[in-house]
Amino acid sequence: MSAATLYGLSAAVLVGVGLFGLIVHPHPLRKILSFNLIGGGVFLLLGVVARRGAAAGFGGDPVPQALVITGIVVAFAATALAVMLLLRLSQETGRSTLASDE
Amino acid sequence: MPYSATAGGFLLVLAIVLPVAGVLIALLFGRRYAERIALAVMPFGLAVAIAIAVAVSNTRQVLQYVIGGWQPPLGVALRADGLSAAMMVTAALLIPAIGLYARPQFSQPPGTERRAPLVFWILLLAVWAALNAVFLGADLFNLFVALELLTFAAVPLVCLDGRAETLAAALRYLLFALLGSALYLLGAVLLYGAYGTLDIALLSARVRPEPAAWAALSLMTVGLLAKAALYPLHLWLPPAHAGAPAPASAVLSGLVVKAPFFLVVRLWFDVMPRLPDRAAAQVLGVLAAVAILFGSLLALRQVRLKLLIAYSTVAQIGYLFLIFPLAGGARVGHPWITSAWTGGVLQAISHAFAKAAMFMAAGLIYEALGHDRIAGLAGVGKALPITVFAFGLGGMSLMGLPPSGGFVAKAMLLTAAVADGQWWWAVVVLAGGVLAGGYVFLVLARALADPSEPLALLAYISRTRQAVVLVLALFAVLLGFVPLRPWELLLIGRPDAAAMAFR
Amino acid sequence: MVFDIGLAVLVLGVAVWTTAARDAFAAVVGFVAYGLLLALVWVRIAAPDVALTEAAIGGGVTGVLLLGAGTRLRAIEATAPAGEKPGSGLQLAAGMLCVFVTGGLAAIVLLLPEPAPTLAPLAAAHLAGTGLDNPVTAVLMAYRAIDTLLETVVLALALIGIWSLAPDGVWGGLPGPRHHIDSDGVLTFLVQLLAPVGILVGIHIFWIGSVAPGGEFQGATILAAMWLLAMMAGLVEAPPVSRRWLRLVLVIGPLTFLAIGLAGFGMSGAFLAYPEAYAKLLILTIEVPVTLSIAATLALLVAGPPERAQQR
Amino acid sequence: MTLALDGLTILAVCAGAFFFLAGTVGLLRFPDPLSRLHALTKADNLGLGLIVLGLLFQAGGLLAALKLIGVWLLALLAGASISQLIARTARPGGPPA
Repeated sequence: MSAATLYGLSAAVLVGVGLFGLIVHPHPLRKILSFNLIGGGVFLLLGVVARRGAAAGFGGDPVPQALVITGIVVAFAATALAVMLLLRLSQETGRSTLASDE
Repeated sequence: MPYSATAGGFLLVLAIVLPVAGVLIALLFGRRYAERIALAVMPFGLAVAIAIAVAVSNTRQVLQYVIGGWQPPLGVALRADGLSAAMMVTAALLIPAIGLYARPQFSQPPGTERRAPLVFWILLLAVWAALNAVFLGADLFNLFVALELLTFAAVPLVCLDGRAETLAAALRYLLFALLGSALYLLGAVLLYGAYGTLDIALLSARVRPEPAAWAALSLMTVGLLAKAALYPLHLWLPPAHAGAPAPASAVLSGLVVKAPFFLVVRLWFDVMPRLPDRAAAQVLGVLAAVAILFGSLLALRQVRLKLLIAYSTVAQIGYLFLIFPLAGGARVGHPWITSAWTGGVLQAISHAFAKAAMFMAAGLIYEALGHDRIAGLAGVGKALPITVFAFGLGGMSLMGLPPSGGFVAKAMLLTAAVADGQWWWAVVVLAGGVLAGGYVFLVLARALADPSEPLALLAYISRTRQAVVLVLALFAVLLGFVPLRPWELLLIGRPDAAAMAFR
Repeated sequence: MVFDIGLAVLVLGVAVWTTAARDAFAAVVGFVAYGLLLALVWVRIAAPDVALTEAAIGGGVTGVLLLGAGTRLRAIEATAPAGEKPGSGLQLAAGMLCVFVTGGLAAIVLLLPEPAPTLAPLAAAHLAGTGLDNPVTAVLMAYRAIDTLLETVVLALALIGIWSLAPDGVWGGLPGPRHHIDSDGVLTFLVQLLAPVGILVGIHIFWIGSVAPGGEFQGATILAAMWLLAMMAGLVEAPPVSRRWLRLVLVIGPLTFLAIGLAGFGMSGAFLAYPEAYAKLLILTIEVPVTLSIAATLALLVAGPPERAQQR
Repeated sequence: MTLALDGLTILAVCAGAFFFLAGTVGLLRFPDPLSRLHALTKADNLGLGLIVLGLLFQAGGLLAALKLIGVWLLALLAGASISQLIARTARPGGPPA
């Protein structure tokens, strides 16, 4: 088994672990963390795809590598928005759960 | 298969660049300029959308543009077929109307800058840019960025008023949307890993029925369903759409939820037309049917007008997804494939107009009464006759009464269902119409009743705003006068009829 | 290979720990470690550009953001009960779903075609036309420049979204809580020594991006981190969000990108096309303001919505 | 010559690794934050210093060597400052007002 395959399998586990956390954790901050775990897994899988496509003297296919960079920055922006929403919500209500709907 | 640039391809770039430039310049100048820039961009954006629709319809060909001259798979292309053109024109008609409606609500006092108006005008343009990018995208990762653009534009619209409930609704919407994006991207990664491209046209030639393609299709579909709020992933929608200010609700319910639906259509019909089999299409159909019945029943039980309209969106989204079992369940060459196809798309368009009109009418009622409790609506019909009439017209389209866009859409879905022997979908369509009739009449009966005590209006509602709402509702009705047959425009750029049918 | 197995086990262990930790704050700490370890993984799979991005964003500013949020949430939550975890039945169902997803993905990873499809030769063949030597930068700035352009707009929108959370009374005011100057001067000392070095490193990493691993996102993140550090040490204040110069800094990058993209219609007959002779110069002309805008945006995303009215 | 340099590298890196190990054990075993910090700083400063020293023998040129020393100095700076801050928070009296 190559290192790329090893990390590909790790990415599959990361997605699973993150998905589990996203479903079972009631706390929004934990959900945000779990979303980032999934994101890490998805990006890693893309990196593995890039590594497998090494050719033309490059250590990896540059197209998926560039997509990962775009993806990481977008995921950060999403995390920041979610975290700030959560902080504002908890300031308004004095707690930070999503319970209590109409 | 290299993309060849078509005449008028630059229009596709303009459709995205115009509102993007508007967003940036509005942020730069802020204050009252944000509103002026947004309103100034609108006629140009509308002209571009119409020009694209005319070009597609005249040439009977897909408009294409290769960005930077870098051919896919290395580069990224934009592409407008008949479906894109129709959706773009819908957005380009709705957004200026919403802008006109929102002016009194989101005007800046001279000399200063308040938060909500600045954010509203910038995000209205941003939603438009994102929608156009979704409708024109021909590359799965480019579409991912467009979807994120849409999410970031839509979520803050939900909590413009800063109340705790709307903040919670916005956070839940964001979490659903982010999960959807992650699953969508995961599917795109699998496709790149298996086929080495993200370009839709190249993928459609390369995809074979194998595990990677199946997994990608499932992951991306589920992710997009979370964003489109199809049952059982609808939980975030009612509080978000009902909590937003009325013009924002109109954008969210009328347009934003159509974007992920549009992408599911792209995936199933354009990216992997030969992949999904009838069983998969039936699964989507079942979810659609539950959404129609469940959403309508919950709408009937609401005590607040905006929540009723929001639950009705959950139901109407269900109709959209009937396109999959109906346009996919037929054998090659049968005419009802195109019938179901037109019905589904027409449902998306007429619901956009009808639902926007209804949310905006509800907003005016809220401004006038200071509440939107359905039980307290008595007398509104006399006080705001135009608004209530517009609400009724929108409701007519939701019920599927003739003449209205909703009638044509649902009649075509019905025809397709009956002709193909899938009568159970026809039953669902009819039942959904009856239930919609129930909740629309519930509201109208209250609004037209005589009040027990004279109604005191808190605010004057200008004729202009009522007229805008009425015009949108009339658009939904006028769509009902199109002939009851497949639209040619919507079929431009479709792969041949054989490819439209699933295995 | 032994190193890779160890690293993979470590990454997975930290991920599981982040999910399983009882305390939210501990989970955040675990997540920061996760980001740093992932950066090492990126080096191992020959993606140094991504490794720099992951280290700067995944392990760096995301960590600052989440640790700050964790601290503030802990202060608020001390008085409120935490939410209930779902019952064991649902947990079991969720676990089974996740095992199914993981298993499916793992199977697909093992079944990926051999030889793998790749765009590397195409990217290499057209590299000369961009005037760049780093293929990843060529993808970001030329082949798929539209994605990068839209991404800078995504960042701006995220910031508008965060600003929109401000209470109405303080709109136009200063972002985030006030940070006091540290009385012992330890943090002040650190920032005064570190910031100049950091700024230099940030500019270097941005500048070298055309020929070697690096680029505007990585460089901008380091610059943003230095600004944040100075804010947290209380040495500089985040600027009021209504300042015109600040707005200009935020939009100058995407606007320049857009303008040069549109100029491409005239110069080379296509949106975002660069004439070959000037490609590198034009890309650099885009990258400088884009780096500035991204750096400012990233820092302000972490700083948060306006919380204090502007002093008059 | 290279053999001698390699030998020195191995020696220094091993010594550095030992300090890291010792520091980690201390971090896990010591009872209170201050003594844990004590263990950690030894690992950081001395361990990293020895590893950098070992790698210096392998550095290709002056620039690479300077970069390595730069890494060490920055880590020292950050480590020392952060330890100060942690210690101040962990002091029995709590952080000074």
